[in-house]
Amino acid sequence: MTFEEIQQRLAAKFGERIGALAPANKDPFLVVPAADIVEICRFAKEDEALAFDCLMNLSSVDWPKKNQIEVVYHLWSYRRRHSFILKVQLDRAKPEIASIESIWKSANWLEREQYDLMGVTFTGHPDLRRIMMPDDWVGNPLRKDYAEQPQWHNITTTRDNSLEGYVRLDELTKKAAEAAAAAKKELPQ
Amino acid sequence: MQGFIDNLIRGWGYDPASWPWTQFVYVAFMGLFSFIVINFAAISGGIFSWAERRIAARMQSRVGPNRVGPAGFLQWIADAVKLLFKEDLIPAEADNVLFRAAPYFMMVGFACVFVALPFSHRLIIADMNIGIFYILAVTALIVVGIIMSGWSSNSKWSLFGAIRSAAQIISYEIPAGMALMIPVLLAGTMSTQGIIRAQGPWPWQWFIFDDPAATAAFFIFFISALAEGNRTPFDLPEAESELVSGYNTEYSGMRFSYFFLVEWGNLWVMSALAVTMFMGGWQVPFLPAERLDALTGWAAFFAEVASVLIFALKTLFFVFVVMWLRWTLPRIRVDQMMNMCWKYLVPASFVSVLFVAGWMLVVRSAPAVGIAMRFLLAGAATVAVVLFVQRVAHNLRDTGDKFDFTSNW
Amino acid sequence: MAETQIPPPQSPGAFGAYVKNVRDTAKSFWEGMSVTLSYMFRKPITSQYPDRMSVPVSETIPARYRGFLEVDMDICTACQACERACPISVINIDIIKGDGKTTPKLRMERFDIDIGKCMYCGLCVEPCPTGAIQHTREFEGAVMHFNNLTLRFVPDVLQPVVAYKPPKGAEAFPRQPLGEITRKLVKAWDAPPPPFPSKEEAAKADHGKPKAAGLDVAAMGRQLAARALQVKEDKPKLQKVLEEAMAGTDCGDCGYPDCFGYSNAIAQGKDTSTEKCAPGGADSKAMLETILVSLKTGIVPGAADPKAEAPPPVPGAAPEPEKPKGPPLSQTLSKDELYKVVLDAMAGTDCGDCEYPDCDGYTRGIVYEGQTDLGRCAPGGEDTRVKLYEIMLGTKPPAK
Amino acid sequence: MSKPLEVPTMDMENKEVLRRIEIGGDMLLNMGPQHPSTHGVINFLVQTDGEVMKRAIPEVGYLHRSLEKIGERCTYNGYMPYTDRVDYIAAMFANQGWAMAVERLLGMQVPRRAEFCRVIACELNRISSHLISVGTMAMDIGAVTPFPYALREREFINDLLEELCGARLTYNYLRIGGVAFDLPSGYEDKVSAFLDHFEKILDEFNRLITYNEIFIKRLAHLAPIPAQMAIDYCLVGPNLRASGVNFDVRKALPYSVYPDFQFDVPLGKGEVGTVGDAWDRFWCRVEEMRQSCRILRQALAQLPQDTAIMGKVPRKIKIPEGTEAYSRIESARGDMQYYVVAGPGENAHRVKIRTGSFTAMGIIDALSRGLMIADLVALIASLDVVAPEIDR
Repeated sequence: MTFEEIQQRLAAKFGERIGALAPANKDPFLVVPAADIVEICRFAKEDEALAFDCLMNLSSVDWPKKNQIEVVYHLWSYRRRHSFILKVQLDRAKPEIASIESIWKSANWLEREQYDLMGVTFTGHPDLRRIMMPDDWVGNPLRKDYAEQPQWHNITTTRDNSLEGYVRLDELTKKAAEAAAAAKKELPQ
Repeated sequence: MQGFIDNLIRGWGYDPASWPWTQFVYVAFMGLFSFIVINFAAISGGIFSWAERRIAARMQSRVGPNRVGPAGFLQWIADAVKLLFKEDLIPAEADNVLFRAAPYFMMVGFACVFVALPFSHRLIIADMNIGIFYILAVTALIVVGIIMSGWSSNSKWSLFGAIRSAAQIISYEIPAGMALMIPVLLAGTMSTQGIIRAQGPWPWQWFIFDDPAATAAFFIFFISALAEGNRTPFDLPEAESELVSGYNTEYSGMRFSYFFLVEWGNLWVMSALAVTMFMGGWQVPFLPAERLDALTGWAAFFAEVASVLIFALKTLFFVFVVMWLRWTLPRIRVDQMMNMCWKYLVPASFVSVLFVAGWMLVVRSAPAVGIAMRFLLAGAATVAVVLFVQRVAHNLRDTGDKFDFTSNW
Repeated sequence: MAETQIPPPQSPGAFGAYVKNVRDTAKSFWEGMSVTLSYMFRKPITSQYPDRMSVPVSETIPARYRGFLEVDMDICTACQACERACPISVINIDIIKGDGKTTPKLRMERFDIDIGKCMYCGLCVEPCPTGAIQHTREFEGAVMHFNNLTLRFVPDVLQPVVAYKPPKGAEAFPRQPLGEITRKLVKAWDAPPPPFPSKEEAAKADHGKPKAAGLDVAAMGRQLAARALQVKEDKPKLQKVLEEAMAGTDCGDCGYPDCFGYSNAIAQGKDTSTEKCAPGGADSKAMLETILVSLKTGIVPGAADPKAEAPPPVPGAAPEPEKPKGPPLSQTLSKDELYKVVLDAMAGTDCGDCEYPDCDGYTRGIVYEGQTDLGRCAPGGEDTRVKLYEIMLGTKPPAK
Repeated sequence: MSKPLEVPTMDMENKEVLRRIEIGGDMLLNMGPQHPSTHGVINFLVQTDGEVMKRAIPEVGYLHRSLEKIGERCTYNGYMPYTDRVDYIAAMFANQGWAMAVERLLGMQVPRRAEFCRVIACELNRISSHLISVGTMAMDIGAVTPFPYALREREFINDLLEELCGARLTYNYLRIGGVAFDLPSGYEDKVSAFLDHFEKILDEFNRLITYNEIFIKRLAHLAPIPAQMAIDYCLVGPNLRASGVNFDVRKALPYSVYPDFQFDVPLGKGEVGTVGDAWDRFWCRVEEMRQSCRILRQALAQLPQDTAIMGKVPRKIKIPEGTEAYSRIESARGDMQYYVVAGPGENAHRVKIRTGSFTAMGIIDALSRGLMIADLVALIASLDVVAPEIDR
């Protein structure tokens, strides 16, 4: 089924809560309200015509200008061989959305990764823990305004760049050369 | 050996029975022979470790150690010296006493076997009339050493290795024991020399080709010996990919070299036992045992050298086969190992013992059947070998490579 | 989930399964063992590097192998295209600008490549106009100290290397055979580390990238403008003067094959943008603008009458005096002259960032279609925005 | 489902907590992060009762370099060497995924010869990646010899790719809009010579290990994954096809010049055990190597002669902010997907790379109930999980 047909089928079922199909110059996507994401996904999976039996990808994009975090669901159907993109816009200060782990098992790790890297909390997730960073890490790395902590358990996160070392070394040699030249100039009077 | 010492004492003009110093001479000679045998065990262990690395490399299309000494032959000395100089770590929470004692238990278990193992027609430390019984009993000591090392290292992984190895060695003692009963039945004696004397120099006179059950017994014994030596496909205790190195993970330095020595020394023990029992040991062609005894002077010396060479060649062939198996087969899982022992090897060994007993009655009444069966089995074996050599040649040509045994050593 | 998933054990009761198992095992062992034994009689694949090699290892390495980087300083035009292309900024080049008379126009004080951090991706070799930077086939560079892993292609910081001026239209550039320079530079494995001063010591010696001495941008700009006025009609001579204001590295970043192309386009009036010379940076942009303004207005700015037509604000230069409040150019000039000035104010990189296919489209949008958003030229950035507001509305742009 | 195991927090100071945990007589084992058979730096918290495991919880993140954050700092062409590091065993596919994503953003066409160069490089890389996976799996089961054989063949491929693009592991061969170098002269016969030799080696490999009885006994019926569970956990690539799902991105959503080649997709048939068990995954990878040889032969035969290897790409690639593109390719470890949102100026706003190993790790926890420790090692090897791809 093409993107439009899928959108119409969803609109028929959910009425006004489904927005129009927004073209993103390549793959059109559908913005859905955060509240009934679980309902829409369950329908997308169980409905015969849609049959989205696989959550291919779950990522989140941080828009500081729009003060939003977009959670993007890429669905794929092995039976119908068609894909679809759902987007949910969450407030950037406290991004919170229901977990769809009960519908697709692959969401378990994908949601944990977004919780860890972007700070989106998925309520109802069976095992919401950090996946990439150590458990006591501060901050969410993929946010645009993320500043890395200087050290973690006194392991420094920065390393002295040897190129700067050479710059400093050259300064000293130049200073020394100028001093020598200046000294030679006064000597002959 | 005792007869040899008594003649020596008589040579000095004393009567061994009444001379008060006889016991001390016995102890002195015992010390001397044990020194010789343990050195032989250590050196053969070291050389086998070098040989195995070279053979494994060649089989994996690589080169292996070839820099220390000619063709890397002194590599094992370098390793031994390195192990001596390495720091001898003992983990903080290890059980000190057991941790230190474990390697010595293994060494004892391994070294005692050499007492009853023949090297040639005359060269044997003690030709006891309970030879096989003694060997089986003594190998059980190695299990004690392994469990001790695994438990005392106080690490979960070592414990895994130790328990697996204990289960494996104890359960494979039974098929090994039963399989060794068959040569004892055929030869009528448990003394290793006696068993060899009961066989002849030519293949069809060996016990392996005496009857189908004996051949089966040989394979059962060989598989069980692999399991007891923790060799592939039974190297579960130190399964690199799971337990890293099982019971000897925490050991280093001199203590580790004992484990290292026992593992590779065991190759000689295993192969020597198989050759003694089933492959006719040191029997020299055209020279049956009686004529060998009668020889004196230089003839006796050369006959002796010949018998040592034959015994060593047969044993080294089996050592090569054990190494070859290690670099071909994958590893069995723990439950499959137990399953194979109790459901395949043990019943097979009982059946074969009964079969041999029945077979001996048949042969006593109609000897021709016995001889026919021997030639039949020997012929079948040679056909199998020829087919195998053809298969190897086919494999060689199939991937477009050429026969090349000389370059890139 | 099934609680225990241990595979169902074969029922040995069925004698057939028992025999089949044994037969399968024997057959598969037979196959496997024959394969491994056949390898005993084949030549092992290992080539015993480093000493028992039939042919020296450098011959066995293919031509495109990406080993240590090497810069042949004789043909390096100091255009820093490689430094900009490197994703992890492993190349560090310091340029000293001269006025072309007393001191050479372009000298390199430092050209360091940290091969300890370099990932040998080859992105720096592609943009180099003269192929000075290449991957050699050297890979044996073990050293004891991490800081020894920096190749310094300018041997002594006190004798900067003069940048190479490629002859016009030259295709091949003579270079030393590949690998020689790097092999000399890679230190012995046990060389002592360089005596790096610590950050505090350097701070005392007021460390920081020194302002390039020896070149007064405004003065040189006026000189070139004066010379440009004399040769206003003679296009080739004008082109020569314009080229002097550029970095002269033929790096191609301006979209033209070399500096001649860019300066000729300006001389013929085809291209009015002054920012395309990336290596020249702010200096060459300021000089080109003073020349263009003087060509348009006929007088060298600031030479005779400082107040008459102050040069447009040069970023980084001293804050220029307040412009007299004349009507903005958009009312005074005709549409196509305005078109030229507005296009001239843009970055001219045809990047399409402003949602117009290229700069020409954006300019036509502003001049003819009344496009009001003047802040779209991303590469031009702040100073283009200032100029556009200047030209169209004559006011200062609101803060971003 | 047993009560979810409360995982002790990883507070470094109080290491005692981790070691002394006894859960109802079970033993808590830390398998990794330095462990010979976890294929890179992964840690498994294994709750075992003797040999049989109750549960194995994977802990990842030891190799997390945050490549997605670096994507937001680099220019489009500058990010290409980083995509090599996403999965350094099959680096060419990561390059292709990134190149296709940005080409979709630019909406540009890649010249035909460049597509052929890409397919040849990718299929060679697929064979070398499968060789490592197959070799390490055999070694994890205990057979050490197949591993050096696999590595020897991989060395030939490394030499071919080194001749093509100058590097043996992290190629950085593709560029946005084409490829960096054309095929060197005489390259076609070198590749076909390798292919002839390699197909015979494959048969020998099967004789040595694939049909070895112990190997079969160790892998048959091991952690069979039904098709529906595989789809639900979003397994991809050989892991999915071994469970019988006929889906290969090269066939289902054809990209590049794959429609011009005939090759079939090996599916798990449960030859020695149940469909979708570890042996099937192993067999699928061996067969896929054979199919890659077929593709390579056809690619060499139909190689176009025109010399254009690079489409028309502006020197500084700038894509209007907010446009996004999604590209899917069939990497050696399955369906690798790039989701790229363009940012202002020369770099992307967000890069999300979804790799096969990441979701394969998700299934290990569910599959590991009741297996033995030796089986967990075999299961990890059969899923062909690689640490850099999980953590990115």
